[in-house]
Amino acid sequence: MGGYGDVQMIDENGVRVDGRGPGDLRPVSIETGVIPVADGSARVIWGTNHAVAAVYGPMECHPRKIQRQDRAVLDVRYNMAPFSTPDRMRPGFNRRSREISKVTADALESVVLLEMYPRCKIRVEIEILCAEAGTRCVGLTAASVALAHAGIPMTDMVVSVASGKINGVVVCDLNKEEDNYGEADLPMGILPNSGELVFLQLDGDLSPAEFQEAWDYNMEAAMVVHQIMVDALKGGDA
Amino acid sequence: MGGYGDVQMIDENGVRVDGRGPGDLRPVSIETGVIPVADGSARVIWGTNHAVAAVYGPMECHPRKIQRQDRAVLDVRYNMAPFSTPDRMRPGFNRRSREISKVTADALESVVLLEMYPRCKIRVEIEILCAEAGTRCVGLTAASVALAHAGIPMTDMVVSVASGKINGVVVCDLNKEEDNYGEADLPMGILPNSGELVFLQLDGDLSPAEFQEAWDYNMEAAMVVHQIMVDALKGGDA
Amino acid sequence: MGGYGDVQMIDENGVRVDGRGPGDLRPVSIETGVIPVADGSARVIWGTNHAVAAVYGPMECHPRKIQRQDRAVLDVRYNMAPFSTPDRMRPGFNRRSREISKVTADALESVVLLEMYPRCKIRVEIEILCAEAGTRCVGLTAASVALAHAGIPMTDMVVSVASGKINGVVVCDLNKEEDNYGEADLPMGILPNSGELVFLQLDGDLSPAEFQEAWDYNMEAAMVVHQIMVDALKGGDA
Amino acid sequence: MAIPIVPQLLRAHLAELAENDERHDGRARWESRDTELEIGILRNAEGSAKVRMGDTIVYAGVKFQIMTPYPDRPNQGGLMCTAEIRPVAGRNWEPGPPSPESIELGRVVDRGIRESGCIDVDNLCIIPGEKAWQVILDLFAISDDGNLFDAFALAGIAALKSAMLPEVRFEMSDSDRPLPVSKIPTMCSYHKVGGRFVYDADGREELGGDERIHITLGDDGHVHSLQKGLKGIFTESEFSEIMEHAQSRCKELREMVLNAEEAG
Amino acid sequence: MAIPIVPQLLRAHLAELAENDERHDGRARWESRDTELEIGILRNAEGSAKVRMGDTIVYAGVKFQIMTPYPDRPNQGGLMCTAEIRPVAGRNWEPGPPSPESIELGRVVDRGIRESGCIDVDNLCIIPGEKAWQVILDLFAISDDGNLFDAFALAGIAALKSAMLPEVRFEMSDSDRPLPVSKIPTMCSYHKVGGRFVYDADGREELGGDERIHITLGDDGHVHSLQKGLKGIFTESEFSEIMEHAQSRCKELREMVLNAEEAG
Amino acid sequence: MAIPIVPQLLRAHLAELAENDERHDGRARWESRDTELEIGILRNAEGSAKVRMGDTIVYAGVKFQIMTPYPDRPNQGGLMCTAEIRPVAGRNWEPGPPSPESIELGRVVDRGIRESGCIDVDNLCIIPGEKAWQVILDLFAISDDGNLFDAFALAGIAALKSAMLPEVRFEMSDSDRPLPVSKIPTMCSYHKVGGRFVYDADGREELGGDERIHITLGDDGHVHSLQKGLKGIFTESEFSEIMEHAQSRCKELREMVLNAEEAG
Repeated sequence: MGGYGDVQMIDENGVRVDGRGPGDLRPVSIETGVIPVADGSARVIWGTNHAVAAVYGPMECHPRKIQRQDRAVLDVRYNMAPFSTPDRMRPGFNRRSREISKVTADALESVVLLEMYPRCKIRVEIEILCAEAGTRCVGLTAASVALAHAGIPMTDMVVSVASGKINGVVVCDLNKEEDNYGEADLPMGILPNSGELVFLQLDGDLSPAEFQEAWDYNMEAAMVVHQIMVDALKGGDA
Repeated sequence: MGGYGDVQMIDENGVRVDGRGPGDLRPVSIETGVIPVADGSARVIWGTNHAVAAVYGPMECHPRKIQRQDRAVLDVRYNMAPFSTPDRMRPGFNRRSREISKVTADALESVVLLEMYPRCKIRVEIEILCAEAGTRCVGLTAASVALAHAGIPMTDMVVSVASGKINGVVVCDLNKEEDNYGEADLPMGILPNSGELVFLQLDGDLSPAEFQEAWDYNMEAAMVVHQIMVDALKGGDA
Repeated sequence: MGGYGDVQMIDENGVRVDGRGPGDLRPVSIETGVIPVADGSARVIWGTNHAVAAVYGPMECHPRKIQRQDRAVLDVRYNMAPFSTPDRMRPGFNRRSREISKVTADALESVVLLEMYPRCKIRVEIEILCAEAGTRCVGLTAASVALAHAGIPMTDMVVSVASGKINGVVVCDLNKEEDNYGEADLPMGILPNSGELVFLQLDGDLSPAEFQEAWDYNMEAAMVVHQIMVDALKGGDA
Repeated sequence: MAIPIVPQLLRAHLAELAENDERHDGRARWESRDTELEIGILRNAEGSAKVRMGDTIVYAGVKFQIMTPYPDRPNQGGLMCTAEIRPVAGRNWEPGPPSPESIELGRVVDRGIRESGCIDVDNLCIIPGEKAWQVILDLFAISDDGNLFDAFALAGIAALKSAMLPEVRFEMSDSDRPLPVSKIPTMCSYHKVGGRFVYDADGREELGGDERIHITLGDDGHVHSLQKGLKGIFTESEFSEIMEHAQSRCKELREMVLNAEEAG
Repeated sequence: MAIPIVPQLLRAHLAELAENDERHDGRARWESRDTELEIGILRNAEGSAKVRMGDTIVYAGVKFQIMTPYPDRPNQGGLMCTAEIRPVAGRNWEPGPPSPESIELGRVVDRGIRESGCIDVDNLCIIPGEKAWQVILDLFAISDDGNLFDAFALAGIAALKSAMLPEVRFEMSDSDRPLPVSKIPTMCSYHKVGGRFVYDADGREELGGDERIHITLGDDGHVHSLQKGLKGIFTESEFSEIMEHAQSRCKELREMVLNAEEAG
Repeated sequence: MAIPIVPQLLRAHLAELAENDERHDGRARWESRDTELEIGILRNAEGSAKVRMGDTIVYAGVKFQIMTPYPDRPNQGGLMCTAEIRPVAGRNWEPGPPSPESIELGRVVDRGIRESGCIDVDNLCIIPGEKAWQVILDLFAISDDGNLFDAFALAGIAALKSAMLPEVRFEMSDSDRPLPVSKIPTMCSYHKVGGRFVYDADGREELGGDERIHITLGDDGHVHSLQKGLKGIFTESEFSEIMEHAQSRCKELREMVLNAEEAG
């Protein structure tokens, strides 16, 4: 977190720079089938974030040495397009992308029934085309929808959202400015049917009480986003 | 093309900076057997360009995964030595070298009878020791001779030459200065026995009529260079 | 060698900056078993040099393609920790580390009975935690002790030490300042039981007579260090 | 891209179709797939375009950086063009360093734009010898069903045409101004399938075909860039035939760029 | 790290132990291994620490460089944290570029230290806009028997706490001064083994376990960093239980840092 | 270089020859192959040389760049030496990052030249503290039939000796001047083949041999660089014997450099 305490981002009435109240989510819309050559795909527009995800597989797993006898390998990549950020991003994997790819894979492996496809590989590709805070959550959500769209069996979908703290106030679903200048960021990956978690990070400074408040905002928001995911999957392809 | 229109490179009588007329080729000389440890090799001196090419194989193809059941794999590399240019070149493959290696391989694969050597590899190595415009043509020509010298069967040899445009005049076989400041560059890879093409690029600006003129220069020059190649192969090793 | 001839590093009585005489070794102490998860390990404190070495194996050799039918493969790495030098060292292998890894491997392969473990791999890892001249010698010595500690059979241990020349005087076991500003550095890897060599380098300027003198210093110092190695192996683990 | 081991059946099938002057998806030899162009769809890019040609979908984004002019060209800015085909775009695209195919792709598109002179680099100077704009055009495929070359070239010039120099963000002015783009070079690509060249090959035709030829033409029909790719031999008359088609199709593509509208 | 093919037997064994509330080395569920902390042991580092937790041994070293402050923060120095797990540290660690595991390790430890604000970067400015100190914390494992996260975090903050700004070596003063470290963030890591979370898992428990959770707490019990790693699902009540343990254990670790003594 | 699996027969054959004091190509133990040196053959290099020793052929090229002197040595230029053995040079050399063999090769040749002090780096200063010449010596093998070390060292010093500082091209003067090279260090390499050291081993002897020793001697017979490479054990008396040969052979090589003539 940037932690510039002196940028005012919420007024005395609890109105945030983009007009939302503390507990409000940004607008979220989801489409499936946006990548025709993929086995499953989804686009998530979340505020001005724009992410697409493609799923390929189950398919033969090579190189052989990464094959697993008892289950499929889940190969997940998160990437930001060079034009996705105000300052151009140099193409190529960096440490941040690698870490996000790993935690995203860890979250998805917790729900995908990999044992059903021994010796196979399932590829999940997440591309951020426009980034405006919370891209790891947007990407993980898009990947969940794409997996469902590809017909890959899962125990539940993962919904991911990040709440945090700005000017000492706990708020839901940080936007770019709040993420840059706020005091804490708590992204979570939630199973909407059980309320259990498969993904959790935190950066910043939260007292135990603030932590609980942010946690609860994430839980509520997850239910809202989950409904949008379900509707998109019912609605047929783009 | 650099496209500095104001550098005068040809006078009113059609005499170029190095004394040639518009349709004249630079002096070309070719030797075979210049790399004793190779299965075939050639040196081409073309103006002050200096290129050597070595051929190794047909040999066992490893790693296995690049092996082809029905034909040999042709592995072609074009490289410039660090001291080959006025400003030193940093060693290592760059995007330009990779692209030239690829188009050279594409050209040679069109003539080498790869089906005669299933599961094998043939390596073609082109090294530019001194560069003075047209090195991709010089390298491709040298590689053709080296393949013939190694006894690799081909449907025809490839002769490569680049004509272009300077100060609005179409000329044959651009030299360094003409390449830097000229307005177009048209390298072609020609099969001398049929007049067919296996390699073609163009950079710059040519009207349809100028394009035809440059094309014709290349065809004529190819016949001249072809004779020098044939003589070198008949003449015995260096 | 830096070769700043004007830094005075030895006085008229032959006393060096750290108080040693020309033929004196720095204090050396050795411990075994310092890396509990390794099959064999050693720590060498030599002056203020601090090196640890670990041995893993004999173990299965993969990737397969580096396996040898008739003997074990010895995989040796020398590395300096980023905080080992006054100016921080960037992590990652560099050309110097690669060369030292290679000459260290060459020296150890000369004594380890690799034929006893066909198709296996033995890994030797040398880490310099604090560097003060002669780290390649300290590392090679530590590796010898770690191999013995792991019970890997050898024809002899290797003892390594570097003598050199400062202000025109040949001295034993260069320290950091002497290494930086001295005129020559002669590291050797000696088999203490036969006086034979498995490792030899030299940088700088030594007349034939000076060369002999430095050689003799190394031979004498090797006998002293060898005794410390033997005592450490007898003494039980840290 | 990993090489499929046995496209032999596909080759045979395509050759049979070619004999009857047919293509596997019913198109005529010189017919393109449905082609859509949208501009202005990526908020963080200073210029952007999305092209859909059948099931091939690509994006182009323009970003700007401040550069120091080269000592020998103190009054010029720069243009850089990169093409990425990430594994999202298809089953056979793999992660890792750029493949020879994607390097060739980027370089061929780059040359077509650069050699046409459509970007006047003298116009990008801010302070001679000190500061100039560098234009960065990033081409990004998300769905590859063949002919990425033409899709990239079309998206690329459309994104440039719609780009705004971000003078506000860089605190140089209180309004942004359009990037001056003086010409609209467009590219047509031809693939030899079943022994004859066709226009706008799709993924199956690329897989079962031979060499390809890429032609970039300028506003006046001048040739700015040519590239022959892949193994294969062609004759002068084959080349004349595709050049003739390119002369008319490139004009249509130019109109499409000129008429492109901002996304809602 | 290469993935062992069959830890199934180990998993089963650990699950059986867990049913009886036991661990394979006799520890209680929330019990740590013997933990030793030494500081000041590496002569060429400006601050250093060695931590031993059972058979896990790590070093931390602090170095300083001069940096140019970022234009938007002219009065601030910087902090950089790297973690290396070289092949010396265990049979399964391999040479090569950093693995995803080691990247995650470095980033999690880095965030805990950074987000606590323990290093006052404003204090590192030398000449505003021109020169500032960059603090580099390098974490280096030589023996990995599990829970490198906690070992690195403990060694890291202890090394920073003991570090001296090398003002003599950089010819800025005639004596060095301590790096100001205002807080002592500490980390506790929990691993799900046999279906329940345990504290300070060792190598075998990591191999036969599921997900892990890393918690970094500050002096006042505030949360500065969280990370869930590996495949696995956990409930809110599981999380509450480990958070409660972390609140008390982090205090003990903080005391250990405050009481650390220089090596002979 | 890929390692040939079975050079055992070759080793046995070479050992048999060694017992009769013979070599496989008929040479005596201390005899070199035919050695040719040409200088000035590469137009774009500021100094160049080609060496042929039997079927081993290498080039050396000298280029110059402007560098900023290091702060602690404001009056000095620099010397950089690289060695490349590209796959053109033999069946077993593969593309990719430099192998440990080629790194060792470059570093050993570099040290011999550098440590002899033959390039007076103080002489390369242009403006103290601001500009100095950096000499770059690139060694490039096109045919490897053994003993690249000696071929590179010979070509390297000859290329340096023939190099001209390009003061015209860098607009610093209206004529170029020779690079001052005050000494001629030369290298002799010995390979243990069939149990005894021989001079100038060829490719087959390298393949079927053991350790090698490289000796660089200066004008006055002083030792400037030594390197033992590969697995193998040697005695003090073996070393004395090759050092004695090197003392005489290095003088001959020095004469060859001094008498080298420009290529037609």
